[in-house]
Amino acid sequence: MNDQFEPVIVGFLCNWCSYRAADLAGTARIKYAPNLRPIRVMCSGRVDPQFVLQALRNGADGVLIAGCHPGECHYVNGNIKALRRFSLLKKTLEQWGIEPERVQLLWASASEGTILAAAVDRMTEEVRALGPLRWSEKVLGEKAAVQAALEEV
Amino acid sequence: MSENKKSPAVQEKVGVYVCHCGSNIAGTIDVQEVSDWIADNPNVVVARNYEFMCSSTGQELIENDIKEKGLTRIVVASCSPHMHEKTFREATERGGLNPFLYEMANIREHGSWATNDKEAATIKAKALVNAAVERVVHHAALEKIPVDINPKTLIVGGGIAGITAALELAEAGHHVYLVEREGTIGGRMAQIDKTFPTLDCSACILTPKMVDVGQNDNITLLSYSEVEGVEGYIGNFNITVRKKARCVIEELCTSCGICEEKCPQKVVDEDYGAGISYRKAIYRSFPQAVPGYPVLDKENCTYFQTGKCKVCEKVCPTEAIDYEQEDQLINFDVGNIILATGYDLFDARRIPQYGYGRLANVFSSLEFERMVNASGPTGGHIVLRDGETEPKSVAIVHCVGSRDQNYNEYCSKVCCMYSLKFAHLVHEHLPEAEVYNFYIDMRTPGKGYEEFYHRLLNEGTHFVRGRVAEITDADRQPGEEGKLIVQGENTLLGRQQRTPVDMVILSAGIEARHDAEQVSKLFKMGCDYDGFFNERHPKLAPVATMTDGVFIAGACQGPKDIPETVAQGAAAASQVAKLISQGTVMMEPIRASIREEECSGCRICNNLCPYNAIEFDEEKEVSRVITALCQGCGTCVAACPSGVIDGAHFTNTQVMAELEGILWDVQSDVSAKQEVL
Amino acid sequence: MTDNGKPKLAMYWASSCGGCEISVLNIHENILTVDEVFDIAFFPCIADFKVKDVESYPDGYIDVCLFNGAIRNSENEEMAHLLRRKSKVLVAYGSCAYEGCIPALSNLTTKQATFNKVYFDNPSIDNPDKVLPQMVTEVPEGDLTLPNFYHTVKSLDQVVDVDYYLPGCPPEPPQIWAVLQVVVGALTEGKPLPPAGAIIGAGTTALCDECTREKKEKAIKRFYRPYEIQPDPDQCLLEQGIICMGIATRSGCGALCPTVGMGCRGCYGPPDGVEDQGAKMLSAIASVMDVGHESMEEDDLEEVIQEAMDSIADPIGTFYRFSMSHSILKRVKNGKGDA
Amino acid sequence: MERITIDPITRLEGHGKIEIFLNEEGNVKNAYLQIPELRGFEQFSIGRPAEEMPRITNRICGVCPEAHHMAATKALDALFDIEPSSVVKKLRELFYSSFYVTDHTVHFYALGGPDFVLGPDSDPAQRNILGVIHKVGVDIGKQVIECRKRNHEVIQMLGGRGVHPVAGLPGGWSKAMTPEEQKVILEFAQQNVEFALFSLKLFDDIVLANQAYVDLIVSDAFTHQTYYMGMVDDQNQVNFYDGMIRVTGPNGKELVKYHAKDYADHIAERVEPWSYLKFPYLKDVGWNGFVDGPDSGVYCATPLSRLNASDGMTTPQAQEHFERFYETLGSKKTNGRYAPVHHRLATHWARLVELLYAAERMLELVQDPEITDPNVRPVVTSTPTEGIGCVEAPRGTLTHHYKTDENGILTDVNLIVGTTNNNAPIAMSIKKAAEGLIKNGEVNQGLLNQVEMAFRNYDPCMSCATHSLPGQMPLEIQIRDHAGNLVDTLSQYVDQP
Repeated sequence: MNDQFEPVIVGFLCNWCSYRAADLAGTARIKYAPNLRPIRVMCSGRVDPQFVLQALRNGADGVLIAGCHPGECHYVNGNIKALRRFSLLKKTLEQWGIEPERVQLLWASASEGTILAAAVDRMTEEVRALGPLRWSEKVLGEKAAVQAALEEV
Repeated sequence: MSENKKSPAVQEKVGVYVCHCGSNIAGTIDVQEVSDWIADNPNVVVARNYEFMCSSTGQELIENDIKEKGLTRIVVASCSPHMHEKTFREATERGGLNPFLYEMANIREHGSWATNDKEAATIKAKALVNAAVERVVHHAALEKIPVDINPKTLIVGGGIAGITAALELAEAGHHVYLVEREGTIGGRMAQIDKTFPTLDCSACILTPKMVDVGQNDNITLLSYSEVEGVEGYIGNFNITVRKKARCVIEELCTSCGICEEKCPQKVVDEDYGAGISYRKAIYRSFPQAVPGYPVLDKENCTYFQTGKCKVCEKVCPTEAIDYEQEDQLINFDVGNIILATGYDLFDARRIPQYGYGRLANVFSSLEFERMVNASGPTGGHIVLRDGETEPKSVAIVHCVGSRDQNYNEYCSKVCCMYSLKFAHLVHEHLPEAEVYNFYIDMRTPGKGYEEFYHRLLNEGTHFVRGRVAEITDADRQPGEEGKLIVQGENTLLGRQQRTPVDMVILSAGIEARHDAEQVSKLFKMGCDYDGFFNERHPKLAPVATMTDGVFIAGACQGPKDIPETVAQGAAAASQVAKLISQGTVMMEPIRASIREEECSGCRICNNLCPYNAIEFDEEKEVSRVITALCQGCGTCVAACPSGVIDGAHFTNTQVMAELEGILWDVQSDVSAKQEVL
Repeated sequence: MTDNGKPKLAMYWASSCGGCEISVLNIHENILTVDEVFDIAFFPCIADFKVKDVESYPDGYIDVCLFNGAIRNSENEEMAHLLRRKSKVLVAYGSCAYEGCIPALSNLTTKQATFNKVYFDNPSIDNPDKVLPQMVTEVPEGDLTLPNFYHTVKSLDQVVDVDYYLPGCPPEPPQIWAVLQVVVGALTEGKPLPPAGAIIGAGTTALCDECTREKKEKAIKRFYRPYEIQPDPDQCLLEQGIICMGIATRSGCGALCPTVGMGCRGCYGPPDGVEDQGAKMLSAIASVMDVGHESMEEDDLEEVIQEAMDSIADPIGTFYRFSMSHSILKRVKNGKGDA
Repeated sequence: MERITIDPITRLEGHGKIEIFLNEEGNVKNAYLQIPELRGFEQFSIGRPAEEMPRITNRICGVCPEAHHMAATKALDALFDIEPSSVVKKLRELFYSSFYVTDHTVHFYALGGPDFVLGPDSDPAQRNILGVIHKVGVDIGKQVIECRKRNHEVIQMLGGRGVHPVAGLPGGWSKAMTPEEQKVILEFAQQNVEFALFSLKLFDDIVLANQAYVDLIVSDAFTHQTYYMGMVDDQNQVNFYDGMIRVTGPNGKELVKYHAKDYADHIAERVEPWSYLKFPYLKDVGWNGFVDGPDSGVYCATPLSRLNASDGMTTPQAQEHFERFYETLGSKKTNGRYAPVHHRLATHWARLVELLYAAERMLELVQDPEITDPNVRPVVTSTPTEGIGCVEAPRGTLTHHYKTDENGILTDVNLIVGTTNNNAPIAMSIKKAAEGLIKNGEVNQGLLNQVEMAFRNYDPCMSCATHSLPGQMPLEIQIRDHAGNLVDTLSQYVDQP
């Protein structure tokens, strides 16, 4: 790869829609940013906010949560719970100082490979523009403390 | 201790197999590099890469390594689990390991096929393989869950779908409870005069089946009844049905029909009669109704409204009339459920510019069906609202409420064909009349359908291509006086066209039942945007639903004609028959479970489950998962604020480990202790 | 120092409020028993040993050290290392040492912002020369030194290994007494101690276990500030729309706050199964908010849900009120906490 | 130059560190009190919902959380512009009085007491609460423990928790008092009054009966002529919960009497690079450094100050002792006011007078007919803007100042904590004590405890850290030669307690 910053984005994809959407994107040979690293969950409703925070803590620059469209959840409304949590998580992430582009929620049905691929491309560029998050070094690490010290008047 | 906190990296013997998939993977990903690299993972004892892992030789690699190298965990990096998870689980099992001690890394669909950047693809592949290894170490051996199947079946809806399913099962010797909301079974098909394209008499082919249902000892027919409660799960449902009071003692009634005959109270028949015919206050929708005994309609009964009359009681030879009769709640157990609740017809009033309900001689398709029916109000004569004038010209408008952004985007599938049927019936009854069919596209897929269309072309029907914009009685030019003018663009001629006619028939589309959503809730399954029930898989599981043991048949799943509906009824029946003959089913062990001793009884999880799989034990004040009801979505696991719900095969530990593994290259080397200054 | 064979007890405070010491005093007459059983080796509250004395002890001389207070500055950390070395059993006593507690709310902001607010920007300040406290100050007579004020507040186990955790802000006296009895039993009668790393003096389940309010299925339309409604005295506060952290908080205090009509704020930290108390609280209450239905249009859906979530005034400052140092992210990216 | 470091390092959190510099002759050149602690509540409270402040700021101090809880709650009253009902006010003041009883008790018996009961020069190993108990008898010690116990019971009953109460709400209180609780508290209140009278008696017998102590109290080493601050009601009588802030001068004349909301017009805070704790002074006078007298804005806010700043007490027995206090210390009464007492050590006595007042006040309130009215939690609908809340904490006037947005989210917070008021006077007292005792490099054992006494009489609560049970600032003085080598170490520590 060239020396431009390549963000690492963890994707929590639901087994029934968005994971299959990613399968379809592959089967259809749609090329999209290799920056997404998918983790399969049975339902977007399974995504525990702890997972998202842990992903950011472990060095991810962004997290994508993807599920079925409202009304199409294979578990009736697990994705609605995912949306509720995401809405509150968004408020909290803002307080954590984490830019909204870094954690996104996407609806992609099993047939929407193109939509998923496009979303990954878009998100990759957005996060690239924000630069690395790399929490443990940049926020908790010595660099961060030194930085904070420098900021002092 | 905490299920979250990472358990000490247990030493497991993991075998990793990276598949080339010919060049599908190896062409983009450096599989050698990946397998060499993962070999350094402390838990990995063997890491191979091979041409085609799904081949028998590939699978044997796994089996032999398990036997010879004593592997305890298996990771295959190849295609999507939706492609070959089953394959490799079985290989793992043949090798002598529990199939769930296996994990798949999807480096084809999600890897090599998704990018041309070889370096990036290889890094991503490493991440996915490493994630799988870190995860599989925490896997637990799981056993599928056996559930016994009660051989009895509940079928909801006594239309042709329900009737077919009921007879299929009953004749196979299985008991069926058939629940029908109306006083009689028969459903939509009983309202139809002739069926396309064969034009054989609907009643003639339907009523024998209805009679069979009525006579079959394996079928408990509960008409004028509705399902009120559904508890339990596949193989073990408990059903509560409300049998509404029809004020007739079924045991005594001989279906002689005298009460109906003598009843002084005439009522417009909105349901079966489509509002253009009358019935009595105590009535049967039609003479061949099954069951034969009538229903007393309290809203319109003189006795119930004024306290006087009681004619029916007086005339009944067997004293079968019982005004005091009350609703009955009937409770029984079944193993499976088939929903065949049918559809509602689009109400043409919703399109004001078509004038239905405002312009007398604009008819709905159902009204016309009843009119041309020999047993209908006009004895089969096609006349205007005045009841006598025969129309000299008839316009039939397709796609009313269908293929229309403002109403339903989907095609109702049957309208073109029944519109053609209507055209034919008009020609048949009124040879002199001009018939115009206004259509958008002529959709006639089906055996003998296209031929039927050609037949009509020869019968002299005028086919006008284009959506009708408006139907009005405002005459503008000579020849339009007193007529209905059908206005719209003729897209073939590319010009606006005004067609004056005497009668207009609106071919209304098919819609989901108005109460489909409540019904889907009751049976814990999903509806799509349009309110039709969701099938498990649009191609491969059209009559199954996401809820094990609940099946769907007919138009409740989407618009269908009779043949398809019958086919689905039979299909659903055979699915159920399969389960019954199996006796037990094995369910995926991906289920949630609550560590009761650690549950605080906060009840957060209680109403999160769409399958009501979580019950609260008032005694112990803890919540509990009914395993067989649980579908394994994990929503409760993510919500539990005490972290005492475990989602088998998707535990926090497993996902957290996967996270750790998937971020191998961006993990910070700063340790927690030195990290925070 | 002479050794009379009695087990050696130490209690020390780092960045704390003194409430932990008061909580020990609040075992009342039992304090006399403690004085009998133990030999005080270091205890700012009870005896006058100095750090110099502690330094002179052989390693592991202290049998049990109750360490309270967060690690806020360099001196706190030095003391943590010293006491770890000198103690057989080091207990993180109270919420500060265990998980950061209120002082760790400072991780919602920055050192710079804090100095700026305290020394420059407030209604009563008189600091024309923009003077700031310095680690070393030269006064005419010589140098004066101050410890380094850290950017991020840490829990005790983030600077040294900890044997046990005793949660609570402060721990409740009955729990303290129970723990002390266990320790005494272990030291005098050789009874077994809890497994290393255990959380002692508290339950394992969530607070609801102890709360006597009636609990039903949760379906919350919106949340209220505690002054916006008069809650029913017997029903679960959360169900009434008052934020109560009880569902995501370890039992042990006896549900004191809910009992007087105030929502729990989670000072006993998360229960066994939970790593990040705030994230779990967030997940739980968002899940049971009874807004939005799968049949709605996607945009409306997001709108109504967001609206409902906005009825929660300060998620991070509420859900992480006591557990910031032990949270997964530990602190905010510079200065966004008050956003 | 020699340097003496008195570093009670065993009080790390908010502890005080004393640096004394000697000149060539070995006399005190200067002394510094350093507070190496800062927690930054003013900053990290921003962004929090205002109504949480009573539950957040009580963590400033675990010894007097009730004071912060109350100041914060009153700030909320102002913020939401809601006047608490009379029952709410009474309930709060009752709660607060009970807290005063336990807090003053602990200080007298555990902190101040040992110096007098056992004497400044007694064996440090004995000079602690246990020593006191041995001297005055175990049953008295039990009484002290009992007093704490019953009042913490009241605090938990009414405030929800024994430490860090939670009941405060804008314009209200989350919990009403039940008739059953009233019975219990009534009994406790009566016991408190008896206990307070007993304590004053004890002070008479042990301290006032001993001329040496009286001399010590009135000695110059422990005297400062500063301004005094205290909260007073409309009769200019002492009140802990509510009233105006009154400041009187070294000559006893009223300098100013202002409403708490105007505090910023009268108080300003200095910053020194060698301490994290700021130094407040009176704007009306101005800052002239660490000196006393009418021209120095340095003021003092302690039990002694409150008595000096007031015209008397509202409860009968407390008023008697108030008068006796001034008469005994030879203060003249001119037009209704006693001239101020400047002897810092008299603060201990003043504290006991306040103890009696608190106990009597508690007894009055618990018998109030409406005290068990269940309506104590009003629904608040007003839009918050800015609010200032003020109470008399045992260690001085405590002020909380909040600003919020329209949703009640804090945008600005300022706190002037009890002890902070006394930061400068404490530093001065230490220096003066040191000067009085260190002569020509000769440092005697007595210095340690007497410097400590100068410090302790303020009952300083830098985060309440120095508020310790046996009440000793574990002091050590290291004497170094010019080269800085340690030539002598004096410590009052012994190997075993």
